[in-house]
Amino acid sequence: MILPVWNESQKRSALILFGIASAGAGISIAIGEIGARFSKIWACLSSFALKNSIPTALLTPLSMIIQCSILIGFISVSVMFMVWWERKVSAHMQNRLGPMFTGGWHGWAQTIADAIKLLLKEDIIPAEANPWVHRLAPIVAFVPAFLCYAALPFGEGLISADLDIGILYIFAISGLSVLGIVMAGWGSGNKYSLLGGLRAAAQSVSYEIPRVLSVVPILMMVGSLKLTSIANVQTGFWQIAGIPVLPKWFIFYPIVGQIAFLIFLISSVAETNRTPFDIAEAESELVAGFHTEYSGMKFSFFFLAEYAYVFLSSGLTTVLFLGGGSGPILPSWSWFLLKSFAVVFLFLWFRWTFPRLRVDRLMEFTWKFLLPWSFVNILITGFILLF
Amino acid sequence: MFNYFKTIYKVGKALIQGMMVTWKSFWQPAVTVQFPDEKLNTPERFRGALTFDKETCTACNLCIKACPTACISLEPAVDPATKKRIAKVSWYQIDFGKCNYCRLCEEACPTKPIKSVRHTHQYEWGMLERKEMLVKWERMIPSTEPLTSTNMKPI
Amino acid sequence: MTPQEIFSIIQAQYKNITEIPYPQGPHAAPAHEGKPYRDAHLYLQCPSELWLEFANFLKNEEKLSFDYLTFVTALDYAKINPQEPIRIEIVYHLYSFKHRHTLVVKISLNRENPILSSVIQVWKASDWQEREVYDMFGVKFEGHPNCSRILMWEGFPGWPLRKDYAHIPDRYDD
Amino acid sequence: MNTEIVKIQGQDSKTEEMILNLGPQHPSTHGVLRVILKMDGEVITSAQPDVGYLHRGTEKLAENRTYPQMLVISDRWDYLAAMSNNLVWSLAVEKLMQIEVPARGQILRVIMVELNRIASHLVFFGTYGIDIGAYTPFLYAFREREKILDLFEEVSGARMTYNYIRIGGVMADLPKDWIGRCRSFLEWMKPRFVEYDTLLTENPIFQDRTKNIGILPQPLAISYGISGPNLRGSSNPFDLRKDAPYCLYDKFNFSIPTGKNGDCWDRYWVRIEEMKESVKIIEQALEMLPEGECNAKVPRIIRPPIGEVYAQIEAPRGMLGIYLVSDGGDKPYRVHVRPPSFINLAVLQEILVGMKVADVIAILGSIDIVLGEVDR
Repeated sequence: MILPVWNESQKRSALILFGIASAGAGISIAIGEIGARFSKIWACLSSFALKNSIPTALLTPLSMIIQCSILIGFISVSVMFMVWWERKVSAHMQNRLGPMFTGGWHGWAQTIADAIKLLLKEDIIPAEANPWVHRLAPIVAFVPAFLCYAALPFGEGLISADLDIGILYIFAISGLSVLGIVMAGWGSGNKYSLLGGLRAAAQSVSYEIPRVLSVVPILMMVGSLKLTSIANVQTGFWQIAGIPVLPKWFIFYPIVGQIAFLIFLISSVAETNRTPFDIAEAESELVAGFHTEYSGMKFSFFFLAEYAYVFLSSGLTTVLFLGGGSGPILPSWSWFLLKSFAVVFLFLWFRWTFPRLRVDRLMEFTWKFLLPWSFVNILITGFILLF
Repeated sequence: MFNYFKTIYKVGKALIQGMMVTWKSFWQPAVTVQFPDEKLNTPERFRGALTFDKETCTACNLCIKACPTACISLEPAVDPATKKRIAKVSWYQIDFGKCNYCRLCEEACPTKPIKSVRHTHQYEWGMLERKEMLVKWERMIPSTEPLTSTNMKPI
Repeated sequence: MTPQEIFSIIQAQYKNITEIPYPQGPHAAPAHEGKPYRDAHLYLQCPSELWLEFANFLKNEEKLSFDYLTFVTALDYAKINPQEPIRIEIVYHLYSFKHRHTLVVKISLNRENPILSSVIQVWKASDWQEREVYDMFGVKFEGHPNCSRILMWEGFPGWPLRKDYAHIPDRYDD
Repeated sequence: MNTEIVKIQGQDSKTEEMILNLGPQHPSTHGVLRVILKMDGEVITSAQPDVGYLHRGTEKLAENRTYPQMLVISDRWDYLAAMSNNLVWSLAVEKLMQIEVPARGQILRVIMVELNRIASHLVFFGTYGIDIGAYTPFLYAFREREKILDLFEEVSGARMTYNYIRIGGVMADLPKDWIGRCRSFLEWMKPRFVEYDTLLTENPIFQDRTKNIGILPQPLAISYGISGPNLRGSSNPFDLRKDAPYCLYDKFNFSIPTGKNGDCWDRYWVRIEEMKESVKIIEQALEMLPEGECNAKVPRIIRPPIGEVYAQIEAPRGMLGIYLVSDGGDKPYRVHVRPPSFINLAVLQEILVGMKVADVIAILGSIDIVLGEVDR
């Protein structure tokens, strides 16, 4: 691929991009050590408390508060970045520039400006709407996303709640977000959002099953639901005559890995209501689907929820299939971020290339194609595990 | 059974090809012109806002007859001494709220070599009230300093 | 098929459908010295009560098979000149895909309460176009499912395209 | 939720039927069109388009405008293909006055109308992508359309309302190296068609959304008076450029693409193929552009003789016709515009019944209407 001839501004921005990437790598190595002690917060806190006799009862809430604030900080920063990144990626895919003015180089502060704008916007509750359902819907849509981040391993030792039923917990809690969307649909009292809400409910329910079933072969191989143990199984490399050929990621398992990866990817795209499955807020049919009547802060909550789920799904894909956190030089958590943002780029790429499926074709696709194939996948893993 | 897998393969290949198109244009330089900083140059025949040259106009009313939306109005000048109409114009007004920018007035204007009502290359023009759309050129005979239009910058 | 052949087939069937002659020389109006012009198709004048039956005949007749209604429009001859009688004229322009020939049928109605039978059963294209003629000229079409205004809003007073239509000044006239 | 409870005849169980207003402010009705949909769940039971929001009364305006002034009004009918509107008005008046336009003027007109057809079909391609959910084709289509509009800006001075084709010829001859730029545009356009085909035409999701949806059988299309790409989509190769050639179209060889079973995909495919044919026509026209005068001798005040004329051309949306009656004065006595979009839209109320909401948008988009022409 010959390098396309770039004009002056492209060369300058490529240089700046390279600078930021190398600075980021340098800082990450420096912080790496502090990060490693993330899960040992409990231990260093208790040693600190013992020294100057703070009552131990105070410790658990304190460490929880610290971990929650770190997680909230991470989610909001990553969502801010992803919103800006989506606008830039979609712009360049369509031969245009995307935000360029706010905040200097390539409009990096665009999302912050949007967030402030949304905060200042008036919060309208339509007359027909049922006020309480209308107000609660964004909260119910966003909170499960935030809960699931607790069980996501960001790297060795970087997990705030290392549950041994990690996957089950994440799938169960993320299923709750559908409730928020249906409440938003019915709550805003307008026909379009009602249609959008009902469609979203039908879609999420029917895509939950193939998503869970596609993960079953991995559980069969690893033998435990613990996310960290799944990640650890995938460290190391397959050697053929001593040369490390392929990393031991699940995606490279002969047939099983690829099928499971594809089904999981497709159904998590559908789970987060993104094209080609975004029938819930289909611009051309239902104006804006379930969040037509939302404005100001409530709308930004829905926006936040959507991108939080996108990062959650791509984080899960990294942990389950791409060996989250295992990699040669860089510390584990920067590997995790790199892989997750690669999968997020895949989500964005889908969105700006594919048209939208019709409602009943979408249901048919899941019940008649994804589901049977995930059963077949489990069957094949069964055979492989026998021999 | 065989063509079941063939369709899956065809569908997959077509989807991937579609993604290659967006991937290729992801690396191509963008086509947008950042308007306030970079501006496209308007071609020679560009039909921008109208301008009027009050010295050469002979008040022959041809442009009023040619205009489809009748947005031009003028009044011929009267020589104060002899009280007879002279081939000059006393005031000339264009209502830009109705103007279609269709160039029929410029084609109808008989003045040589430069037409007295013609299109300029100016397209950046905003106004706050409807009154500002009525642009009036006055040509008082006794006054000395040249009068330009009320709000129109001389081009 | 040439206009004469079409006319002979029609003449065999319907006696009182006459052919409209080529327009004569300049009337009182200061016409351009050029000869009056008309397209080289067959122009027929049809009485209004015979029109629905004639339309079915035009469509189903094997040799004619006018299956395509190009357009329907109306003209208001209120005061053009002494020769033209005062009337509203409905123009049907027909085309046949099979024989590739065209035909124009004109029907005159009086201006007080023009009524004509609708040909929506024969050509569905006339559905909206007849509603537009009603909207603009006030010609009532019997047998039309909902002969209501299509371009103007329901409460619009008067028939805009009639020559004697006086515009009632509203808030848009500055 | 105030859904009107409408009983469906012959059904004892009380089923609620939702009345949904699609438009007039709706992202995918291509302008101010309102369709009143009666729906049972997601399936449409009856659809009734409501037009007239953009009615400017061109036929009334025509009664007190001279013949050249009407050209300016004709730009505003189908504002995506203003050259075709100018052409049909000039052809009608020239037929009435029996004026013969020199060959160079006619070939210039063919080039401009075909370029305008590509620009209009590009807008269709872009907005149809958005209707089905893909946003990127819209940006690619408008990147190409900008190049065409720059060509028009150089030749006529305006980007949308050209007023370029005049009675008796064209406004002015081509600027210096316009032909070179036009050729480079054609070279740029050819590989773009390959890109469009991979992006949308062969995209399985797009085909799944448009194949066998909104099937328009040929007899129904003929009885509704459908014309243009919609009629050719239902396998009837009727194209005025071939059947009733005007302005030297018989000198070019180009083929007429026709669809097989008249569904949304066929109508879409016919328009994409038509763009490729138009590129061929423009190339041949640029080669055979003769030298010499491009305008006929036309009197300053145009007073056509008494009589009536019906001129029609193949506009991008169908058969655009002008029925002009003149009483010898300098203003037309009666003008009727045969608007292809207005007549094509009427078939909506029949093929929408039984479809889903998502298909309503796909079918409405595939008929490709422009509200400026529907309401005149």
